[in-house]
Amino acid sequence: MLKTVKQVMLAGSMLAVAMTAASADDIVVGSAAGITGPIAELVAPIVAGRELAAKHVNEQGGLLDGDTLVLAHADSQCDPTAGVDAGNKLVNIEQSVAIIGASCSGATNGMVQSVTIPAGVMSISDSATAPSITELDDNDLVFRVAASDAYQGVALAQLAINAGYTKLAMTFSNDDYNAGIASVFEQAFKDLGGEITGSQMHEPEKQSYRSELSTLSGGGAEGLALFAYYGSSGITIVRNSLENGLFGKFLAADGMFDTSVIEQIGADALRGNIMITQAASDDANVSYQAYAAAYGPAYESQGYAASAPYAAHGYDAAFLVALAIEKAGSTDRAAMSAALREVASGPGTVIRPGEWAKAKAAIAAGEDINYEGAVGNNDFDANGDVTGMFSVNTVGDGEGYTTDLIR
Amino acid sequence: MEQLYGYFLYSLSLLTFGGIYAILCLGLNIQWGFTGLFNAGVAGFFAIGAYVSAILTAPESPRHLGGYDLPIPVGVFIAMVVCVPVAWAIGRVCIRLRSDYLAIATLGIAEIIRLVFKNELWATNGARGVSFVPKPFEAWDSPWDQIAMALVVLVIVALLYIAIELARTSPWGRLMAAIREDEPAALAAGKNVERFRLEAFVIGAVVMALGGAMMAHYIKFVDPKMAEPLKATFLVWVMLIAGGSGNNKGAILGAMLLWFIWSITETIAPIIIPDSFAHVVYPFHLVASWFLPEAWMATPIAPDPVTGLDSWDSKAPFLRVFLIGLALQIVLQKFSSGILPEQRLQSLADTDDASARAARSSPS
Amino acid sequence: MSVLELTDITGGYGETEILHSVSMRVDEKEIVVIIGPNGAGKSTAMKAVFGLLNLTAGTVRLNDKDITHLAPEQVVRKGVCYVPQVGNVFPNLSVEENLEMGAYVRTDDFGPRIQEMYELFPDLRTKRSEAAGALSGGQRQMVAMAKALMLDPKILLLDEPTAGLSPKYRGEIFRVVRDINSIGVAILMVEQNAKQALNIADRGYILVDGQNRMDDTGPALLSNPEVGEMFLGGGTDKAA
Amino acid sequence: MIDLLNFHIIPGLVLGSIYALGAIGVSLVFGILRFANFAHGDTMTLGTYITYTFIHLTPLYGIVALPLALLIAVPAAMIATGLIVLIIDRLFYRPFRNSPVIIVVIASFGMMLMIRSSIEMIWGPQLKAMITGIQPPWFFFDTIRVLPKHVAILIAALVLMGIIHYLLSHTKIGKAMRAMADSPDLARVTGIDTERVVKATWMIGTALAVAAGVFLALDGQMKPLMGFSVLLAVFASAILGGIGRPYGAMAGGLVIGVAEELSTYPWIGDGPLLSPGYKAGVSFAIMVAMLIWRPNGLFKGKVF
Repeated sequence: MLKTVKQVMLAGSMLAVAMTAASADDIVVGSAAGITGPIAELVAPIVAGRELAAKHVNEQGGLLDGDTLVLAHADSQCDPTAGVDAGNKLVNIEQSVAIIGASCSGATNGMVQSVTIPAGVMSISDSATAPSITELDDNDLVFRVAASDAYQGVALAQLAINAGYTKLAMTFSNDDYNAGIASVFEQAFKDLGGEITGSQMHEPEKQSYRSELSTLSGGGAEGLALFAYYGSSGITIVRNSLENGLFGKFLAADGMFDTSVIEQIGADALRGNIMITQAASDDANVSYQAYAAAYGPAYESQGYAASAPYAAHGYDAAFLVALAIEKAGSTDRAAMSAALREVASGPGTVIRPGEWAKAKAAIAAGEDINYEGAVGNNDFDANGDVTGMFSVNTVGDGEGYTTDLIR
Repeated sequence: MEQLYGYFLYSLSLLTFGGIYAILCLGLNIQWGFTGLFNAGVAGFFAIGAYVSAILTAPESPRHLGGYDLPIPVGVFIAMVVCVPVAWAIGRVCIRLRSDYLAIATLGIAEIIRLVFKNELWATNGARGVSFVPKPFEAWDSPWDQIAMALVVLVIVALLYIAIELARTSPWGRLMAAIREDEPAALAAGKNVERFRLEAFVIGAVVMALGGAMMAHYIKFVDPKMAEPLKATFLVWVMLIAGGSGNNKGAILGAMLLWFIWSITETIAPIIIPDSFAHVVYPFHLVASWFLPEAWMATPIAPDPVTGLDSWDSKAPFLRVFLIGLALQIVLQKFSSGILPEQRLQSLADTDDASARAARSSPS
Repeated sequence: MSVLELTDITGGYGETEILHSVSMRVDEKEIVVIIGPNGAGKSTAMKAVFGLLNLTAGTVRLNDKDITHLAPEQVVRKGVCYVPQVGNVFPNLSVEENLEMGAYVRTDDFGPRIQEMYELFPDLRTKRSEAAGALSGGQRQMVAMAKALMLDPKILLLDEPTAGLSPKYRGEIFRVVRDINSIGVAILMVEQNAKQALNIADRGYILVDGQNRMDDTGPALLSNPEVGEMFLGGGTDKAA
Repeated sequence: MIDLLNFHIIPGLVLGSIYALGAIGVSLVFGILRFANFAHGDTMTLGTYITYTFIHLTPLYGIVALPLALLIAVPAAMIATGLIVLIIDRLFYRPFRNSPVIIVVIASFGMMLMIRSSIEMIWGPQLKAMITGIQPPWFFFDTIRVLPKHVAILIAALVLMGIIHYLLSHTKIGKAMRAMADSPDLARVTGIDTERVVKATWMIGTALAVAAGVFLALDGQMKPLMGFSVLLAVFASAILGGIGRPYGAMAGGLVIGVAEELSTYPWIGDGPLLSPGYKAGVSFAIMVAMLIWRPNGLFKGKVF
């Protein structure tokens, strides 16, 4: 028993060390992400995006009086329980000024409802897209830079019609993200006069989807609308379809947007056969390029591509939080959300990814600023959502994606 | 000061989570610790409790069944009641299975229950979950809302503890212990063993449903991920075994301690992996990189040249999971019957054992 | 000279002490029988030889060498074979495979030994490729003994070899035990059928409540009135 | 009707043979060490990643084609993974040989977390592919289409099962394994070196797990959770065949694999019989039903 007491005390003293880790000159922003768990491969590049923004801030003069922006990471595991636990730690132990995340809609739902809204801490998610987050009674504390599924689903449906599809089969992974966007797409595509020949939910992480695809292919569809994370089931479905000649054409949303799709399937098989939507910016070429030029060299060696799903969102979310702190001029949690709205929307000096020094100078000079992010203009609506523009990504002549903005 | 206040609030959340897990552990203790039923389907009853109470109390939504707007205690109570027939039916068909078969059967049934909640969109909104679940005292000002929530959970734990302790020393509990120790003897004594075990199974399941309902109200959200076996079944087992199965204090201690470790290691992990670790590994990696193609290593171990980020930082969460596994192994090896081992009922050890021995050896 | 000697054995399973300072010995080519009431620790004493017990005191010596703390497989290598009361064959292995397992520690060619066993137990030759679990109780007992004899042991331990068998097979088993003994194998057996066992025994031990009560030659015990009252008359006495 | 063969039965057999290889390992460990090894799925993953490393570590991949590289790398990975598992057994399972089953089960659960997080630390969480690109199927009689890799997997699985059969029925160690599965106590007093049998069990079970993992990676993709995601189906296969019975496990795996795929065939009308969301539930339902009605597995009586 004495031994146990000693062990507990040891753990306690380690905790004390942990709690004093942040020094006085650090400004802590919480970063909740599903680092372990079912979409770990998806989350790693997003967290890298957040880190990149923090690095830009710290290299170009830091926050306020040269303070360092420190991201405190907590693992929300893509699970509401873990999300609440992560939120609690970030809000109470780390004393985060604001929180970025969480990754999955479920974890975000739990975290914001149970922790951050009651505590009055602003949160800004970079990848939670579920429509239910829009409806939260959040005292203007919950934001997201990822467009709600409600927007992207419609954009993809419009794209499909424009590309001449009238009959599509549809399959979606049964998780919080893909089930949401699929239902929006289905409705929008029907409203636009299209026909869904068959719609099937599938369980992620299975080894083969040949039987589901064979059933779906029976209805004479011209292509497959595929809503899945590339890692959980997306690549397997594309491969099963192509190998067996079940479907040759695919429409997908940003859960599929990753270079590993091309790496694993091969550009030749996909050329002209796949369209993937992704949130994009008005001035896609300028802002996104600025971000990508910094992200690529920093993380490609770790196997993360700048175009990885939501990596750019991660960057924007972290950068926006930094701007909000700078604008508010303090680390007062209550001032964050108003400041965020000010820096995110025009009018004002346009700030692009990487331009922290410029932004800091402008704020110091009392100018209004308008952050035009890597993934969009980030003008938040009343619910804290962004409408977002979308790009369509196809496999062109080269070995990578060719990106065009949807107008 | 603010920092101290933060610790205080965090400790409330530790207590609340730990308390909810303690409820689950006590439920499992009734089944395993006292009756010897290897139920690996805690998640199933957890899910029933969480979903039923959430749907009954959440405001109306077009996405799922609901709009009943019942008060929280009523929702929780009905959730427990709903669990009775389900647990009874499962127990009825499974209870006579040998221990590990029972475990695998209940594990499978819990997965089927989870799949039902995940696939029946009309009722549960599927993978997108049930939002806006009310939380007790949420209208109160901080920190009173959180204090009240923690207290409610702890009071439930205390009441359960008392009730189970009373039951354990009652004739019913003594009989249960006798059945676990020596089923043939109990059978020979004319007891309806299967009925008693079924009763214990159902009571344990109802307690688990209570735990699930409390979790739903605390998180204010339910989705099928919460009922995955890793967290809702295995973690509870680990807590009970580490704490000491058969001992209610052990069950509570195990839940609190393990949740504490589970939660706090995240804050500690980056500290116990010193930054210099990467520099220790770096030379080896450098030498290896002269011989090996880069492709086989996922991540360079060296600090990233551009960001200066120590890429081991990004590995801390995985190391944390590793440490949890290791801590579990150490607890198992140091305390093989749990930190607080079972206290055998003294009278039982004296009299019942002797009669059990006699009953066993008489027909020769 | 004694083949096997147990001196002041004290111990049991886990914390429970079952044997209290039990001593006994088996000399070369002897048949020794242990009898006693239920729960007296007869089988437990046998298991002590095999290191299957938690011993707190006492020694087990084989040919004057201490084997108290050897693992079961090492005891087997020293030439002691043991036939438990129940579960004494591998039910899903064929008869021949059971015999092969009996010879597991042998590294030489044991083919001839298998043939010898078929001669000792002719019934088994016809059943050689059948699963042992499918045989009758008496045949199983023979497989178990043949399996134990595969090593050509110095001493064979038999735990209630006739329990649950019909009278016909019971006699058969006692005959086989004598046959085995006659080829030079010492035998230590626990028996419920005290009368028949003492009939073939050179010596016998009576254990009660985990303690030595009495020991003498077989015939002497058979004619002892106290023993007759306790075990040879009307069934078993319940040690109340 | 040909769709039934092409898209349900053949993929079902491939999946089933993967389950079967995993289930043999689970079954052997259960039979001889008497516990349900929750770390078995992650052992599959570990073996796959080690195979991957061996392929890329050596100049194999560049010089010889993938099939040949696999022929060299897989056996090497089987040995390497087997040795790791032996160390794990020595450190984390052996102390509990005489403890209640539940303790070892919980230990294997801890091991599952440790193996998985080690994989994530060493290789990272990113997806990897054993095989890239699209493989065109072979056609037979113009209608039956089979992927070359599926043919390879099925043949390799059959060969492995043949080897296992030979091991168990014709070698001394194999017979000793069966003996110990029958009755561990009797095996000890018969003089069987039980620790050696345990080591053989781990090596054989792990070797099959590595093969199963590599096949899984060939047919799908490599990620740290790949093994865990089939673990319950593997358990179901082991149960279906009667746990502790390797031959049953082989049959059980095939039945579960095919049943999962058939459950989504449009038997009635145009839609799948069962929503594919419930596909994973099929194996559990079969497993529970078997436990309740035929707890000794499909093949009553004969164990081996």
